[in-house]
Amino acid sequence: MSLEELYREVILDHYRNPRNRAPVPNPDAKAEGVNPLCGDEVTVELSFDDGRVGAVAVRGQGCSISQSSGSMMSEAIKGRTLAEVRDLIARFKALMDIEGSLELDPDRPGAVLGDLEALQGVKRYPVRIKCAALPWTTLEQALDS
Amino acid sequence: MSLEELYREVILDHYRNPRNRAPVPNPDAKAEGVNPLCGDEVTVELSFDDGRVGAVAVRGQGCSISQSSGSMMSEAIKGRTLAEVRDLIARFKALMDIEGSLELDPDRPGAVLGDLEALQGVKRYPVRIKCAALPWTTLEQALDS
Amino acid sequence: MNVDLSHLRKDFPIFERRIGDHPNHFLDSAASSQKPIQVLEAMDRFARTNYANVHRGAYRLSVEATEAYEAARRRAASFIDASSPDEVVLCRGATTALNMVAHGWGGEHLRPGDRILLTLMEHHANVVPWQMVARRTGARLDHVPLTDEYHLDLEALERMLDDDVKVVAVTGMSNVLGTIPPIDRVVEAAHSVGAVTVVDGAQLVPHLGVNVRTLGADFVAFSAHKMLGPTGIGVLWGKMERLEEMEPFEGGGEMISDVQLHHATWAAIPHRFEAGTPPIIEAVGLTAALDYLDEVGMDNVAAHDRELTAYALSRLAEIPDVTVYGPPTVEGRGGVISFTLGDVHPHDLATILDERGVSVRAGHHCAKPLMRNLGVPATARASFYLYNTLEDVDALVDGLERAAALFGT
Amino acid sequence: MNVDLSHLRKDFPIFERRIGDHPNHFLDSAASSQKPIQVLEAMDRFARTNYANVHRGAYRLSVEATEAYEAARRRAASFIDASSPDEVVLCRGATTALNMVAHGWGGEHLRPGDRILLTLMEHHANVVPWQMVARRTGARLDHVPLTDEYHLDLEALERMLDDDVKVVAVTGMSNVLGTIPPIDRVVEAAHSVGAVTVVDGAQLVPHLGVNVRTLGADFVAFSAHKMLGPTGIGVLWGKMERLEEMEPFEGGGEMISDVQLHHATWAAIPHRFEAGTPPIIEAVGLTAALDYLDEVGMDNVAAHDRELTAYALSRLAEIPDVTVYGPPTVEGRGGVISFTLGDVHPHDLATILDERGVSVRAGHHCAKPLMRNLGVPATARASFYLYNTLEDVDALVDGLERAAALFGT
Ligand SMILES: Cc1ncc(COP(=O)(O)O)c(C=O)c1O
Ligand SMILES: Cc1ncc(COP(=O)(O)O)c(C=O)c1O
Repeated sequence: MSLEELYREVILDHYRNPRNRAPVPNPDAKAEGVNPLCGDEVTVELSFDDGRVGAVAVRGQGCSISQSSGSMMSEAIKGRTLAEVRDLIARFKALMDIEGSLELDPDRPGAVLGDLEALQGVKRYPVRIKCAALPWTTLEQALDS
Repeated sequence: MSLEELYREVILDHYRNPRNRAPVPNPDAKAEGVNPLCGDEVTVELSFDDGRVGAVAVRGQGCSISQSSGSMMSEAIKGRTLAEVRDLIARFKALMDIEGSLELDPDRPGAVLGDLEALQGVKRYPVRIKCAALPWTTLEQALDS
Repeated sequence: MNVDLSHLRKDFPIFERRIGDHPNHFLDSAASSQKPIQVLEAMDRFARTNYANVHRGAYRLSVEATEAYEAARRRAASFIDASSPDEVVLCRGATTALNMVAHGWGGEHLRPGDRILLTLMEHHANVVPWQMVARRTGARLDHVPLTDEYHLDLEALERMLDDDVKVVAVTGMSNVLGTIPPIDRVVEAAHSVGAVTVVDGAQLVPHLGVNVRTLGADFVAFSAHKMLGPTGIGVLWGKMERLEEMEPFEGGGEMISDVQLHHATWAAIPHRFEAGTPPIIEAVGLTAALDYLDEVGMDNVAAHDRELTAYALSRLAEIPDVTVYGPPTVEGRGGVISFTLGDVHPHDLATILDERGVSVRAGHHCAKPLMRNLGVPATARASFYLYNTLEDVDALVDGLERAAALFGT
Repeated sequence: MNVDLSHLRKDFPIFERRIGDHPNHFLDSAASSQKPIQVLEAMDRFARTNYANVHRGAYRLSVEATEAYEAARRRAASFIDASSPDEVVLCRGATTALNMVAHGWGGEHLRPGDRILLTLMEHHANVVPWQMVARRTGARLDHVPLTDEYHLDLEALERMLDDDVKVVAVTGMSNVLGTIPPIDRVVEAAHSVGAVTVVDGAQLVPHLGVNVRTLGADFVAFSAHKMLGPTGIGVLWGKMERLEEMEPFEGGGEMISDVQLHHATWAAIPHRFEAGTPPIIEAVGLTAALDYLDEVGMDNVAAHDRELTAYALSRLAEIPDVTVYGPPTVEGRGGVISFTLGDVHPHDLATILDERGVSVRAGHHCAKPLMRNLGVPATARASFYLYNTLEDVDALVDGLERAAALFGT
């Protein structure tokens, strides 16, 4: 595993051209997350449409890992049901080997990680896992609130 | 040097039967001293009579060393001139090897330490030197005030 | 002895040192304990191979140091059975921990007319901060008395409790008398009037351990240096809901979430209470000390203390002029024995005992209100820990006999 | 290099460790320095042979420990040329020292309408305590700006001074910019309106030393861990007349002269400010660290810093996308270099550099007001100390080139 594996092109692309930054008017769910250790910030806004994620906005500032993770997350959850979003969060945590990840049922219908798999290079850099996870924990907060 | 040298009979005698404890009415000089490290306390009161120490009181509570030193001091300074008292203080400090002791002129007329020589056993117990010195530093304070 | 811990002594390098011609009979662990090689080596190794400042470091030395520091928090949490490591604030020691509570919680919540209950046997660390806060807030201090046998007078406590009492701050074990008050009953009584309970665990935790969950108190403070650990580190444990009510005592780096020119917001708990560079190397020592204690088993530590105490109480009773200040039996008392010998001043006693390799403390033991109540300006104090033996007690008794002879008591 | 200190590197065990496949290019001494064997061994030896709690011990272990502790005070006093060891308060570190002044002096003497002047480049440790005290007392905070070249704007300072200014609190050297303000002129200006000057010496003292007598300031704070010493100990120096005006921040044992039930009187200075068991083993480490620095010579330390800084500034200028935040030359700046590389986030930089054994810090460096002023949320920061070499700088530059390639800046 090398730095090239960490800083894959897709990550740098999402870092430099983050998707879905436009604010969501009257969001149904919203949360702000900060990584107190490095100061990275992420804001997540969502609105639901017929039980599925309609509009989504992820904005913030921080390293390529936290920001690309947020951008990829915003794409991955669009159009998903709440159950699918929860499933995605669990899958992402499992990818990152985060303690307390759910046991995933491979047969359970759910979203696939897609691009997000590119983040698995982060696992070798434990201090950066929190960066990758920040948008996801913020999303969880938004859903729980 | 043994403990017998430290706890000489004359010291224990002064500890148990301290001299000159009766308060001096309207003292010309007075000071209270505390050894912050052990809590020993000494109060010194003096009145002068014709340039000489008339009445003197030394009271306090603490270990045999501080209390006997005070008691012996009270006897040694009675009837002395101010200069003689200062000389005695210097001699006592020299006996205790206290830093900054005056160079003593052996020909200079002054008081002799007498009984106080019994305290020289204290020198081997550095932490106790402060005990022996407490009445003397309190006396100095009284004279300076 | 039923609990033989004598094999542990070899872990403590200080006992290789002789005091003059005598073995090192160290009997002052209530002031501070000695350190086993396991603790010293853990710190030394860490400083040689993993040291860096913690937090905000993305490089591996700093990640390792942060991990070691946070491991100490988790280790302390498990040692006292806290619900979460977030309830463990690492700080300089018990004194700072108690100041944090008094100023940070008391300073925020006490109002004129509120009452703070202390006991008559508190260490200055659990007295002076409350005096400072009482002065600042207009709250009043009251002191729960002791029984004739030096136990906490629980009935008096109950009589003194009313709705104005907002804080009950009590020692888990007196560093003068050895008295171990029934904290569970104190907590129950205090909570019945809605008072917050603060336990000074400086002596309790090293000698009996503590289970903060079953104890039920709101805050517990203790120091590493009295429990085989290094100087410079200690713990404030608080219930999360109480910590949330507490303001930071110190401001600085690492305790903030944001700092504007005129205003700052606080970091999450517990970081909010840990301004500046924390005791990093010391945290590694704390972990090693708690590992060591758990390896021995706190039950064994307590049983060993108890045996030495029972033996010492019986041997001291043989010396005619000895007066012991503290409960007469090992019931409700720990391994701290304060005493006087006739009219021999405790300082003189300490010097005479030191000549035989016996280290005891002499003075007011930072408990002046208690000393005044006992009517003595000072006592000598022998205290035990897991490395002490019956021989240490024998040496103490021999030394006292010598002192009695010297002074002709 | 003119000042070759490369022979010192062998005194630091951490450099025996490789970072992955690379030598250990530790460039984060501004956060905390590494420790030489002399410091580690002094502490270890003391803990093994002389350890006991200090003060009130009449037995020899305690006398030895007290002597070692007080020797650290005298050593610190001589290192900074204090008029008396009594002006040296040993405490947990710079953060605690600054809190002691802000709360203990400021909290007592500031009134509504009084002004506190800080600079825009202060570390949170010299910001947040003043914010807390300002809120408590009704005093106002103002911030002296910087010039375009990141020096302190002295003219602005002079304009901002008036009779309402009671405190001027300024860093001796910025931990972000490396800026070293002319403290003598700040002090002179502050004293002309009767303001008390507080110098955050956390970076200044380790790198340039300080002579508190010629400096003329009222208070200076610094930490041992940034100057080869252990964590958990630092110094507050204060002019005796200022210390006399200061209230204790913490209450507890050893800081009192007497404790009654409702009232206590304070011990003499400096003990009044040292509640509880102090950092005893750490004090021994502090003495060894100051001995080490004086042996090397603070002039050599400063000259070495300067050379590495000059070299690093010139090498960084070779990399197209690097922006350095701080004075452009070594005039009035020390060995701390903050920078960014194109749009590569400093955290990513730190990770990439770490892969080559180069440790730099990334973030806001506990100086959020400054970062906001600089218009960057974070920078990477390399900082030097006596064990660093030109090779460390080269490794940094190589790593940055690699980062530029990876990110295609
Ligand atoms: C300029 C400055 N002031 C204060 C501090 C705080 O020092 P400490 O964390 O040792 O209390 C630091 C250290 O980060 C610093 O660089
Ligand atoms: C009962 C008690 N409380 C508090 C303290 C203060 O602990 P420290 O000096 O470690 O802050 C002590 C230690 O002397 C103690 O015995």
